[in-house]
Amino acid sequence: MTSDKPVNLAVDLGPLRLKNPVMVASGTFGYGQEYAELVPPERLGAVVVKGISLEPRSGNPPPRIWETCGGMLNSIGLQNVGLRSFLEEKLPWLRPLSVPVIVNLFGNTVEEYRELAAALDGQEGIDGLEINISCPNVKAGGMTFGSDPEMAFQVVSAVKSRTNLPVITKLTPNVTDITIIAKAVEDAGTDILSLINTVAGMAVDVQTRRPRLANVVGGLSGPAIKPIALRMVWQVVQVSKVPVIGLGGIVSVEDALEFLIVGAQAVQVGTANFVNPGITLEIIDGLEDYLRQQGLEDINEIIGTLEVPRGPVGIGE
Amino acid sequence: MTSDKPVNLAVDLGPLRLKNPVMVASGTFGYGQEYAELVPPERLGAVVVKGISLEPRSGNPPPRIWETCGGMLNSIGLQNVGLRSFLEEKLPWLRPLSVPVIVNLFGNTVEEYRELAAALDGQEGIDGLEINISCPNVKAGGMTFGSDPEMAFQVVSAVKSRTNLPVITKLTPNVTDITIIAKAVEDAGTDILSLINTVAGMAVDVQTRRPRLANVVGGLSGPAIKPIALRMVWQVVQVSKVPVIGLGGIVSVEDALEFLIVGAQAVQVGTANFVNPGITLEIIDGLEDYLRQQGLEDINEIIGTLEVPRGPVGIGE
Amino acid sequence: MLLRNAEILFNDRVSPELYHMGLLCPEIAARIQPGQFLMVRVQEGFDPLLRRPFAVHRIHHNDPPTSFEMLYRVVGRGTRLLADMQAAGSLNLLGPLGRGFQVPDKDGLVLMVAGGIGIAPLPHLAETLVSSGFRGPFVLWFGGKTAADLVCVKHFKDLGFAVRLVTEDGSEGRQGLVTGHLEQWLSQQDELPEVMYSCGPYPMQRLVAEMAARLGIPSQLSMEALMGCGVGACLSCSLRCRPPKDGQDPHYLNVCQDGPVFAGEEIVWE
Amino acid sequence: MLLRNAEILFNDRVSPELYHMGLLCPEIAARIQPGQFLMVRVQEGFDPLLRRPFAVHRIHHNDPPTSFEMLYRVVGRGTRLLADMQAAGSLNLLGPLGRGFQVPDKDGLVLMVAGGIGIAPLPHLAETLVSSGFRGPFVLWFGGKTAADLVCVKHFKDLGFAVRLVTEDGSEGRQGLVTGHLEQWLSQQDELPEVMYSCGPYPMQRLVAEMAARLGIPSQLSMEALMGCGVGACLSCSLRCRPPKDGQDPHYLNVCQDGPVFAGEEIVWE
Ligand SMILES: Cc1cc2nc3c(=O)[nH]c(=O)nc-3n(C[C@H](O)[C@H](O)[C@H](O)COP(=O)(O)OP(=O)(O)OC[C@H]3O[C@@H](n4cnc5c(N)ncnc54)[C@H](O)[C@@H]3O)c2cc1C
Ligand SMILES: Cc1cc2nc3c(=O)[nH]c(=O)nc-3n(C[C@H](O)[C@H](O)[C@H](O)COP(=O)(O)OP(=O)(O)OC[C@H]3O[C@@H](n4cnc5c(N)ncnc54)[C@H](O)[C@@H]3O)c2cc1C
Ligand SMILES: Cc1cc2nc3c(=O)[nH]c(=O)nc-3n(C[C@H](O)[C@H](O)[C@H](O)COP(=O)(O)O)c2cc1C
Ligand SMILES: Cc1cc2nc3c(=O)[nH]c(=O)nc-3n(C[C@H](O)[C@H](O)[C@H](O)COP(=O)(O)O)c2cc1C
Ligand code: FES
Ligand code: FES
Repeated sequence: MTSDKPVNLAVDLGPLRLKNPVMVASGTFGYGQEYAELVPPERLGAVVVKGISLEPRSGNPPPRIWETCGGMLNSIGLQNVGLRSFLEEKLPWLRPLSVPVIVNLFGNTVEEYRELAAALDGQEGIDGLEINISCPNVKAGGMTFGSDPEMAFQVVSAVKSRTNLPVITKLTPNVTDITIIAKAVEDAGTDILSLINTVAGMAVDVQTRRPRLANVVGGLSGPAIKPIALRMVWQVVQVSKVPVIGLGGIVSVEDALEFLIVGAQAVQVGTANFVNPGITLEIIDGLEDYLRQQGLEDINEIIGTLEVPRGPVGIGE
Repeated sequence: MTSDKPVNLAVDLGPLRLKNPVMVASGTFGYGQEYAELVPPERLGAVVVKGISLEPRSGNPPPRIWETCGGMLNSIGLQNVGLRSFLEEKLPWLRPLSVPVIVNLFGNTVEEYRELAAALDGQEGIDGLEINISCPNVKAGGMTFGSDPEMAFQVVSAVKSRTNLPVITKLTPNVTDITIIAKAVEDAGTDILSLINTVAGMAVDVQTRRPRLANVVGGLSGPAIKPIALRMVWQVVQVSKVPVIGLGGIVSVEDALEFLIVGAQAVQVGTANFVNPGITLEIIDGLEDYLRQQGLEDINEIIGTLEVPRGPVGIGE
Repeated sequence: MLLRNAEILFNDRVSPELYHMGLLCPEIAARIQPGQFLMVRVQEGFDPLLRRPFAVHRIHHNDPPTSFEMLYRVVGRGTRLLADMQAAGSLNLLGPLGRGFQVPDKDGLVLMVAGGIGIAPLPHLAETLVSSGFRGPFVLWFGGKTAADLVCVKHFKDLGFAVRLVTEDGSEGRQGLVTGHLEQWLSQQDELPEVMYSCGPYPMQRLVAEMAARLGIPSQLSMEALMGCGVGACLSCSLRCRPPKDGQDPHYLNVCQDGPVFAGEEIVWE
Repeated sequence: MLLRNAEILFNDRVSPELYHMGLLCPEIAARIQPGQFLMVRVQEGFDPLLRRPFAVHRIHHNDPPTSFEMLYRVVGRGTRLLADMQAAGSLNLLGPLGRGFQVPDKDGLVLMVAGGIGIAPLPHLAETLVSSGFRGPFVLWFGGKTAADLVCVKHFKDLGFAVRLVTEDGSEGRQGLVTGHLEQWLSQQDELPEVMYSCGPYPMQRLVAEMAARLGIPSQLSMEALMGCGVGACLSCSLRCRPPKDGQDPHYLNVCQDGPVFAGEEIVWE
C-alpha cells in the first residue's frame, strides 16, 4: 500500500528543528568533511562533530580499537584539535552548509565545561552544543561526570549559564539508573537529552596476555549494544519532559524506527558509518518508505507510539 | 611446541574444588538432564541449575526471547518448578553423578532467600549455592537486590546464616560500580563471586510497534556482552579477596581464556550452549591444548596473569 | 538427540518463497519420528546467533543411506542464508527433537489440515501412516494465500490422499480460508475422523482444535514458538496449557520438549 | 573516495596462506594511486563488523575496463571469509583511500624493501615508476619466513628489477632477516638510492628508516594500524609522529589519512 504523497520527516527537538531525524554521532563522522564525498552533510538532520576540549589533546597511545562480536571497543582518549583549531580550521568548512552543526564538548573540570560553552556561544555556524558527560572528572579521581547526578547537574548548569545555544546532554549508560541522571540534567536546564554513549568494555589477547587496547578499558559501540540503548531510551522518555535523541548500535532503518517508536524524537548513527558510509542516507530514505507503507504522512505520527501490554514490567532474570 | 605431558585443569574456588574451570550457567542448561545425551555432566567443572524459588513460578507470558546482533534477550520470568519439585524430581537424577551441583536460588524478599538457604542446606547432592541477586525486590518496588549494596548485603547475610554450603553470589552488571556491590557481598560473607548476569535490554517490532518481549524488557546475553563482562570481572578481581567466576558471552576457548587471564578462577558458559551444545567440552579440550602450546602445565599458571601497561587507565570516551 | 553436520544433497527453490533441502545424515535420519524437528545452525559465527527450528518434511528410506528433506519458507535473515546454500555444503543439525505425532488408535478416516508452510511436517506423517498399514481414508485440507503455496500435493495424492485445496485469492481450489470450508465439509460427512492432524498459523490451529472438540474427536496440533535451545533447557518456548489437575492455574509447557505436537485440549488459547 | 560493489574476477590461492583476488570496478581503478588502500567489507551482516584494509597490489590497465588485484594473507576471521569467496561474487569496497607513495625527485637507484605480505603494494608502485619513464636501476629486497612467502618475484624481474631474496629458514635466497643483508649490501654500493620504499612488519620498517636516515636518503614507508573508518573520521589508526614544529610534543597522525605512506623521519618509533 505505498503511495507517492510527500511525507514529512521534519522533527522539533525543543529549540532545535531538524529537516529529518537522522544525525551522525560524535566521534564517528569527524568534522563532516571526511565523509563528504559520500554523504553530503546537507542531507543529514544534523552533524555532531568530534568532541572538543579547550586545549588540543593527543589522545591515548595505540592500539585504540578492537573489534568484538557485533561491536567495537574504542579508547581514542578524546583526541581532538582543541577549541582554537576547531574554530579556525574545521568550522569554516561546515559554516556555509545548510545543516545544523552541533558541537560535542567535554572538559576535565566543571570550569573547563563553562569556559568552552562561553567560547562557543555566539559563534556563527554553531546550532547547538552536546555535552559529553561520560568523561573522567579529574577532581573526582577519574569518576565520570555522567555517573553522578550531582556532578552531572553541575556540568550542565555551568554550560547553560554561559550559552544561549540549545544544549543537548549526552548520557552514559554505565549507571544503575539512567533516569536519575536524566532528571538531574533536566533540572539543570538541558534542552535535549541524547543517549547512549559507549558501554565500558575490555578485550584481551590470549597469546600475549595483554589487553587489546593500550588503555585496557574502552567504550563498546555498534549493534551489540542496541538492545541496551533502546531500553535506556525507553526508560528515559517515560520520565523526561525534554526531547530525547536515541543512539547506540543503529545500523538499519528498522533500528532507527525502534528508537523513534519507543519515543526518541531523533536518532544518531555512529559506528555504522564505518561499516556502511551510506547508511545515514539509506535510513533517511527508508523512513520515508516506511511511512508510505504504513499509510502515514508524518514521522511524528510514529514517535512514542510503542504499544505496551498492561500489567507490571520487570527488569532482570 | 606442543608436548604430551599431562596438564592440570583443576582449580580451587575457596571451599569449592573443580576438576576443571568450565561450569554451565544457570538457566541455560536446565537441570543437567536436557543436554546429557550430548554433554555428560561429569565432564564439566560444575553444573549450575536453573534458578529455583520456594514456590513454583509459572514465569512470563510468551514471547520470552528475541535474537539481537550477537546476543539474545530473554524474559523467562524466573519460571521454575519450585523447591519441592526440584528436590523430589530434579536433584535425584543429578545426585549420583560425580560433578559438583550448584543450586541457583532467588526470592522476592530477604526472608524467602533465608528460607530457601535453610531448606537446601544439608541436602545430599548439593555442593554449593549461587545466589541470584538480580531479582526484583518486591518490597523495594521492583528494584533489584543486586543494584543496592545494602540490600545485596542483607540477602547474602541471610543465606550465609542458614547454610554451611559454599555460597556464590552472582552479580548483576546493571550498576554504576560493580566493585561496590562485590565488596558489600564479600563483607556479608560470600565465599565466591560470579559475574555477570544479563544486561537489561529491549527490542521492538516496527511492523506492529509492540515490544518483542511480552515483558517489554529482558536480559541480554551472548557474545555481544562479552566485552562488558570481561571489564567487570577485571574490575572485581582487583578489589575482591574471594575467588571470582567469570561469565557473559563466552562462546570459545579464547573467550574462556580471556576471563581466566584477567583473573577469574573459573568460567560459566550460558547462551553458547544453545548455539553449540558441545561448546563446554570443546573449551575444556581447548584449555589443555592452550597450556601445551604455551609450554605450561597448570591452568593456575595463567589465572590473573594479565600484563597491564604502566600509567593511568581511564574509563569512558 | 544428536549434534551432527549433514551434507546438503540439494537445495531447490520450489516456489517463489519455498525451498526443498535434502540432507544426508543417516544417524539422525534413523531416529526421526513424524512431527519431530531439528535445530539448524544457519551459519558459522554468531550473527545470527540462535539455531532455527525446522520440521522434517520427508524421509527417504529407499536410498541407502537414508536421507531426509526440509521444506522451508524464506521469511528473514536465517532462512535467507539457508536459501543461499549450495549442494555439497554442510549444515550443522541438532536433533531429532520434541514429541511428534501419535498414530491413530484405530483405522478410519484420517484428516490432515495444513496452512501455508504448515504443510512441512505432514508428508513424513502421511508416509508413516501408510507404511504402518493404516488404510484411511486419508483427507488433506490444504490452504494457502495463493496457488504457489500449495506444494507437494502430488505426493499426497500418490499416497492415496483426497486433497482439497483452498486459497485466499482463489487462484487455486476453493476461495477463502481453509477452516471455513473444512467446517462446512465436516458437517456433511457421515463418518467422523479418527483424528485431526494440523499445522499452520495460530488462529487456524485454534479453529481446528475447536472443531475437533465440538465433534468430540482428538486433534494433534504441531505448534510454533520462538526457541532458544530446542531441548527444554531455557524455557523460552512456552505455550499456555491446561494444568495437570482441574482447579489449578494454567501453566506453561515447552513447545520444544512437551511438543511441538500438542493435543488440542491441552492448549489454553489466548 | 567511492563506495562500490566490485565483481570478483578470480580468487586464487598462490601459496599456503596467500591469495590473489582480481576485482572489477573501473571507477575505483581509475583513481588508485600507488600505495593507496581499500576498506573491504568481507561479509554482509555485522559479525565481523568492521571493514578490513588492503593495499592495491596491481592494476591492469590493458584490459578495458581496468581491473585490479589484491594480494592478501589469511590471518583471521575476515581474511578467511575472503578466501572462501568465489569468482563472479561481489565485494563491497570503499576507496581508494590514503596518501600513497611519491615518485622519486629524479632518476637513479630505486630501492624497494618488502617483508612478507609487505610485498602487496609494491608491484603497483613498480609498474607506475617504469611506465612513468623512470629508468632505475631498480632493486627489490624481499624477505620472508620461508620460500612460499616470496611471491610475484617474476613480475618484478620482468619490470627490470634486480631481486634479492632472503628467508628466515634459508629455504630460498640468503638466510636471515632482510634488513641485515640489506644493510651489508648498502654499505657496498657506490651509488646511493634516490629513495627507499618499504613495507613490512614494524621492526623491519624501523630499521629501514634508520638506515635511510644514516645515509641521508629519503624513505617512504607504508605503515599498518588497526582501523575503524579508513577515512580519518574515528582517530583509531594513530601513529606517533614528530610534531610540526621542533620543541613540541610528538603527536598522533592517522595512518589512514595522513598515510599509510609516511616519510621515515616523520615517525617517532616506539
Ligand atoms: C517446531 C517448529 C518447526 C518449524 N518447522 C518449519 C518448517 O518446516 N519450515 C519452515 O519454513 N518453517 C518452520 N518453522 C518456522 C521457522 O523456524 C522460522 O520461519 C524461522 O526460524 C525463521 O528464521 P529467519 O531467521 O528467517 O526469520 P527471522 O524473523 O529473521 O528470525 C528471527 C528470530 O525469530 C525466530 N522465528 C521467526 N519466525 C519463527 C517461527 N514462525 N517459529 C519459530 N521461530 C521463529 C527465528 O528462529 C529467530 O530466532 C518451524 C518452527 C518451529 C517452532
Ligand atoms: C593500509 C593497510 C593495508 C594493508 N594491506 C594488506 C594487503 O595488501 N594484504 C594483506 O594481506 N594485508 C594487508 N593489511 C593487513 C590486513 O588489513 C589484515 O591482515 C586484516 O585486516 C586481517 O583481518 P582478519 O579479520 O583476517 O584478522 P583478525 O585478526 O581476525 O582481525 C581482527 C581485527 O584486527 C584488524 N587487523 C588484524 N591484523 C591487522 C593488520 N595487520 N593491520 C591492520 N588491521 C589488522 C582487522 O582489520 C580486524 O579489525 C593491510 C593493513 C593496512 C592498515
Ligand atoms: C571511535 C569513536 C569515537 C567517539 N568519540 C566520541 C566523542 O568524542 N564524544 C562523544 O560524546 N561520543 C563519542 N563516541 C560515542 C558515539 O558518539 C556514540 O555515542 C556511541 O558510539 C554509540 O553509538 P553507535 O553504537 O551508533 O556507535 C565515540 C564513538 C566511537 C566509536
Ligand atoms: C534463557 C536464560 C535463562 C536464565 N536464567 C537464569 C537464572 O535462572 N538464574 C540466573 O542467575 N541467571 C540466569 N540467566 C543468566 C545466565 O546464567 C548468564 O548469567 C547470562 O546469560 C550471561 O551469560 P551468557 O552470555 O554466557 O549467556 C539466564 C540466562 C538465559 C539466557
Ligand atoms: S526452546 Fe529452550 S526450552 Fe524450548
Ligand atoms: S581508521 Fe578512522 S581515522 Fe584512521
